[in-house]
Amino acid sequence: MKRSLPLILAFIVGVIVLLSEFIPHRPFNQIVSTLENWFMIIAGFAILLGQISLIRMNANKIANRLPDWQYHLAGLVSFALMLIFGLLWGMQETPGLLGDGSGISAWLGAKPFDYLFENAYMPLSATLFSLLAFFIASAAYRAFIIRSLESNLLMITAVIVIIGRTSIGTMLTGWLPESLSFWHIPNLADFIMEYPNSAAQRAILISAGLGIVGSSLRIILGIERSYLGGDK
Amino acid sequence: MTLSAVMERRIIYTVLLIAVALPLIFPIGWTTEVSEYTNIVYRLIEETPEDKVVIVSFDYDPSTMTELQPMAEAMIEHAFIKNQKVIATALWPMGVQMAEQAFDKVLSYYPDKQRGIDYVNLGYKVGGMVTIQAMGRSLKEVYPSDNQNTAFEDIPMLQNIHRLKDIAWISSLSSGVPGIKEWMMVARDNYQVPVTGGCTAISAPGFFPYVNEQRQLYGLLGGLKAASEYESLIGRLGPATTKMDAQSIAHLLILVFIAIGNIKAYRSRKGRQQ
Amino acid sequence: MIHVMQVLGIWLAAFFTLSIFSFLYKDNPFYKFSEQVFVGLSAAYWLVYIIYSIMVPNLFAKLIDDFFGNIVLLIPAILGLMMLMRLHPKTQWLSRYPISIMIGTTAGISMLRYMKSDILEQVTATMINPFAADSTSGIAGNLLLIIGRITGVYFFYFSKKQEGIYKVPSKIGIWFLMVSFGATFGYTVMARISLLIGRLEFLLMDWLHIIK
Amino acid sequence: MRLGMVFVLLIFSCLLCANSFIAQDSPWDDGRAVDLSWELSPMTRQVSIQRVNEEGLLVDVHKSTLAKGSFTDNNLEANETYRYRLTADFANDNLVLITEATTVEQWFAFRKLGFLLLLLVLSCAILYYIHAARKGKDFFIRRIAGLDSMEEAIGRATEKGRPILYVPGISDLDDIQTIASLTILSHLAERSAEYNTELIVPCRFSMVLSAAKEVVKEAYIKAGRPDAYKADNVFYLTDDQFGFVAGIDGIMLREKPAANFFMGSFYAESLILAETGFATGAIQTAGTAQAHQLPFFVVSCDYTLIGEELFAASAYLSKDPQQLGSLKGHDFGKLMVILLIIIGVILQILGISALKDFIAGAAS
Repeated sequence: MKRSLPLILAFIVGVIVLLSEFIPHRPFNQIVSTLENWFMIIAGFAILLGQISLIRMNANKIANRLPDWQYHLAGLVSFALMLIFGLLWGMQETPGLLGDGSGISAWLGAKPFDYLFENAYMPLSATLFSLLAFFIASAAYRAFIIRSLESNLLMITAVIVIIGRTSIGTMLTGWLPESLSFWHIPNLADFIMEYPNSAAQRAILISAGLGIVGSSLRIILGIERSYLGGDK
Repeated sequence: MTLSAVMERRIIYTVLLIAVALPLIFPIGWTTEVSEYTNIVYRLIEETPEDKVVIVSFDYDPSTMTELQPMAEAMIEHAFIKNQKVIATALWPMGVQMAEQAFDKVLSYYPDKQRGIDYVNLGYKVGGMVTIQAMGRSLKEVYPSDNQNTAFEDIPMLQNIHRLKDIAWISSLSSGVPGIKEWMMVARDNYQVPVTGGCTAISAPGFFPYVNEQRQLYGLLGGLKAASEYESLIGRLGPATTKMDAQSIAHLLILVFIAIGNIKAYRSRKGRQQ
Repeated sequence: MIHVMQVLGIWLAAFFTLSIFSFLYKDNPFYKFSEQVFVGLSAAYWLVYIIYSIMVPNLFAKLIDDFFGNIVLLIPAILGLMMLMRLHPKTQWLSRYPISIMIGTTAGISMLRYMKSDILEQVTATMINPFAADSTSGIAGNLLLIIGRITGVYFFYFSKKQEGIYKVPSKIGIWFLMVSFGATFGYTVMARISLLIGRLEFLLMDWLHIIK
Repeated sequence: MRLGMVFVLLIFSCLLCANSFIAQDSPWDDGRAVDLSWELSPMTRQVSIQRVNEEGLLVDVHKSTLAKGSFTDNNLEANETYRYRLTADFANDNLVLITEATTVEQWFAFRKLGFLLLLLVLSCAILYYIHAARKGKDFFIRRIAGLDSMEEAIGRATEKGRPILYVPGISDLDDIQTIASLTILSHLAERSAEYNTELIVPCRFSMVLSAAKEVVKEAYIKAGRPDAYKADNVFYLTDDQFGFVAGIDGIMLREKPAANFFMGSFYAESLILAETGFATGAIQTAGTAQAHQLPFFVVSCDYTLIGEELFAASAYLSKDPQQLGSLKGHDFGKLMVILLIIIGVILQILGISALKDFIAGAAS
């Protein structure tokens, strides 16, 4: 019972969603948005699970003085600060438990939560994201090597598109006559993006789509149940 | 000489960092081929007579500032060069600050331009398309005052401006909805005011079809590259050009890395064969 | 005071920016500190964000406003509480109900969405007359589009050993995949460099005032 | 001269044709839209359409400058009658036309018939093959290179006494890729339990955390090593995309896992993970159906499961007849797609677009 009832539930919900696509009549037409709304609410409760896991893990490391425990303490403190600030004075236009905190905003220039967001969270996030600029360079250096036909194709198209995207491409082949304009590097890059690239991308989409349709079908029918734990 | 993989990576990172930072500090000003889309925008502003009043709408927030702010600055500067008077509006709440920043920047080149006479910031209004529709009937009703709380009728440059029809051109710098499309659908299609503008490189392909025979959009600046083209047209070595320089250098550098990687691989293969 | 706090904020942001960059050299105390602060701050950020933007408007405000009119919202609320029962080993099994409902929903929606937009729409987008293009390069492109898609899909055909004649289309499929990977890689370089430019602008302009 | 004649004729015939304004219930929908269409004299300068609301007032719904056009009025109530008024301005006078329509709520979206049929064909094929596999029919699957590495990776980790890192993507449970990833995780956890190698699973979402814990625990029980299961090795980091990545980077640098697995849905962070992992010298296997991120995995990882290979993986690993059958069903789908494309292209060349329209109508 503990096992089969969840599977039956998944089946019923799945079938209702499928039906609702083809039945425009009430109540079916509202079902999907209702379920999506429920999904958000359930996930909203569930986020606490993660936070508790996070606190427990960090507390554990600190209590047992595991290596680097000081940093985990810093993490826990920043978690607590951000949470308390958010709950007490709210974020942006939303007031918190203590109202809008106009006094503290006047002193800080923003709500404490927003101040931390702006000056700590944002730069951390943006800088981590910007590491990609370095990694894309090191990956290109290492991987774009003439080896086999496949890796050559990878490298050559990458080089053409890299050149074609900036003014360098225009400078290099701008002198080509009109009749050869196809070979002008920016044009060539556009051609690659538009045809062979999109052909392969779509092929990936189509086959992965089939995989997703098949997996979904197996889930609805209760054949695929590993998400509940175990295989069988 | 062989370097460890760790050292190699560190060299790559350092060189890239310097290569991107240098052109930002010491701009080069590489000129690019100007696309037709940019040229159309330029000609529209260039050919508008003096003393006409125009609208630049700031329909974005800081997340797309890198691309759109240089466009705003360049367009305002161009309007100032041609002695046109600029109204700033915003369909996005954060657009008001973006407009203030853009004016501050351009005023540093043209200190004699005055608020109320040469430019005004009317601020943000909620509602998107409906608001534009209402501006078509009466600007004053939508904006009883500017963002400094000066009443509409007390602003000298707005004395003869009543509705959208009195505006020479509208430029929307747009990173989503509401934005350039809404301006086009109402101001251009209903009131026949030329609408132009700019958007991010990612969304540009979706708007290019509107730059057609009917001039639904009067040209379009798509992304940083177009912004740098525009700067070169008005002869300003501005932020978009320096950023584009940094881009070009970084691209070149990556090509150099690929070449070095191949030379290294070729050598080690040869070494193994021997 | 505001001014002092703003300057402090910029220095804080600069400190975190440099700490993350330092990771490129090697792991170090600054990165370790920033990493943990980042994890902590962001976890709390999303918790607060979800409380204010989902839980309050979609659930609590509605229930407080009109309890009986929104009584159906008690269902997700109860399911959400059942999720939390995981915390206790004895009641852990209860969380299977909300999970299975959510996965059932997901499966239904994905099945429809992917069938529609990733299969049918892509198939119809390929049903073109390749010779209708007005230039030679257009016709060549259209032919490539069709061949690439067919061989690309065939590459993923699992129930045949790819030997002899069956290897040919699959090989062509790989070529297309490789061209596409190279193109996507090259196309992304610009966007990634922009991110770095953004950070350097912050450091050089807002923090150090080297550029105006 | 000829052109002039044609023009005069054209104007004449248009003057003859009556101005028309038609409102009709939008077919096969939830009864909340009305299709309006009009055809007026070419002299028309402006057309404006208004709807009569429940208080009897006129509300603007559409404006146009076209003499012939159509518009769909959305967001109405089902099973109600709506009255519309069209005002056309001509050069020197104007015209008012009035019409009405009743919205009808339907029980079947007929235009999606093609969609339904193809979905049914595909589902039946998958079910048929699953059934056949259950009956004991043996299906062949070709080698998937990325998966042969799994044993190698676990072996290497065991040898070095270092852990294995498994990242189940950065999407929540509402992405089928995450679920496919959990299925692969279940096999990997079982193997690592057998080899007694530590397995670290950081999760971005609480729901994924819940499911992953369950999956890993079951796998250890199945391998007969429930004592080796460490609950703290499956943990949550943060809901934030880059915060999560920062955390994983830290783990890779400090725990130095000998093998990294990135399976599931990944976005921009794919390259940050793969390059950091490469720098720590781990043997790396990635798999995603996110077409835009594949290049970065292909370039930086030792093995990559491309697109559908991610979904085929669990069938390949488990040799479970039901999953093999399902995979065979997907292959049937691929043949169907290839065939449809070929027929569609041939028909298009011949100038027939019926098949395309039938499927496209279904997809709209």
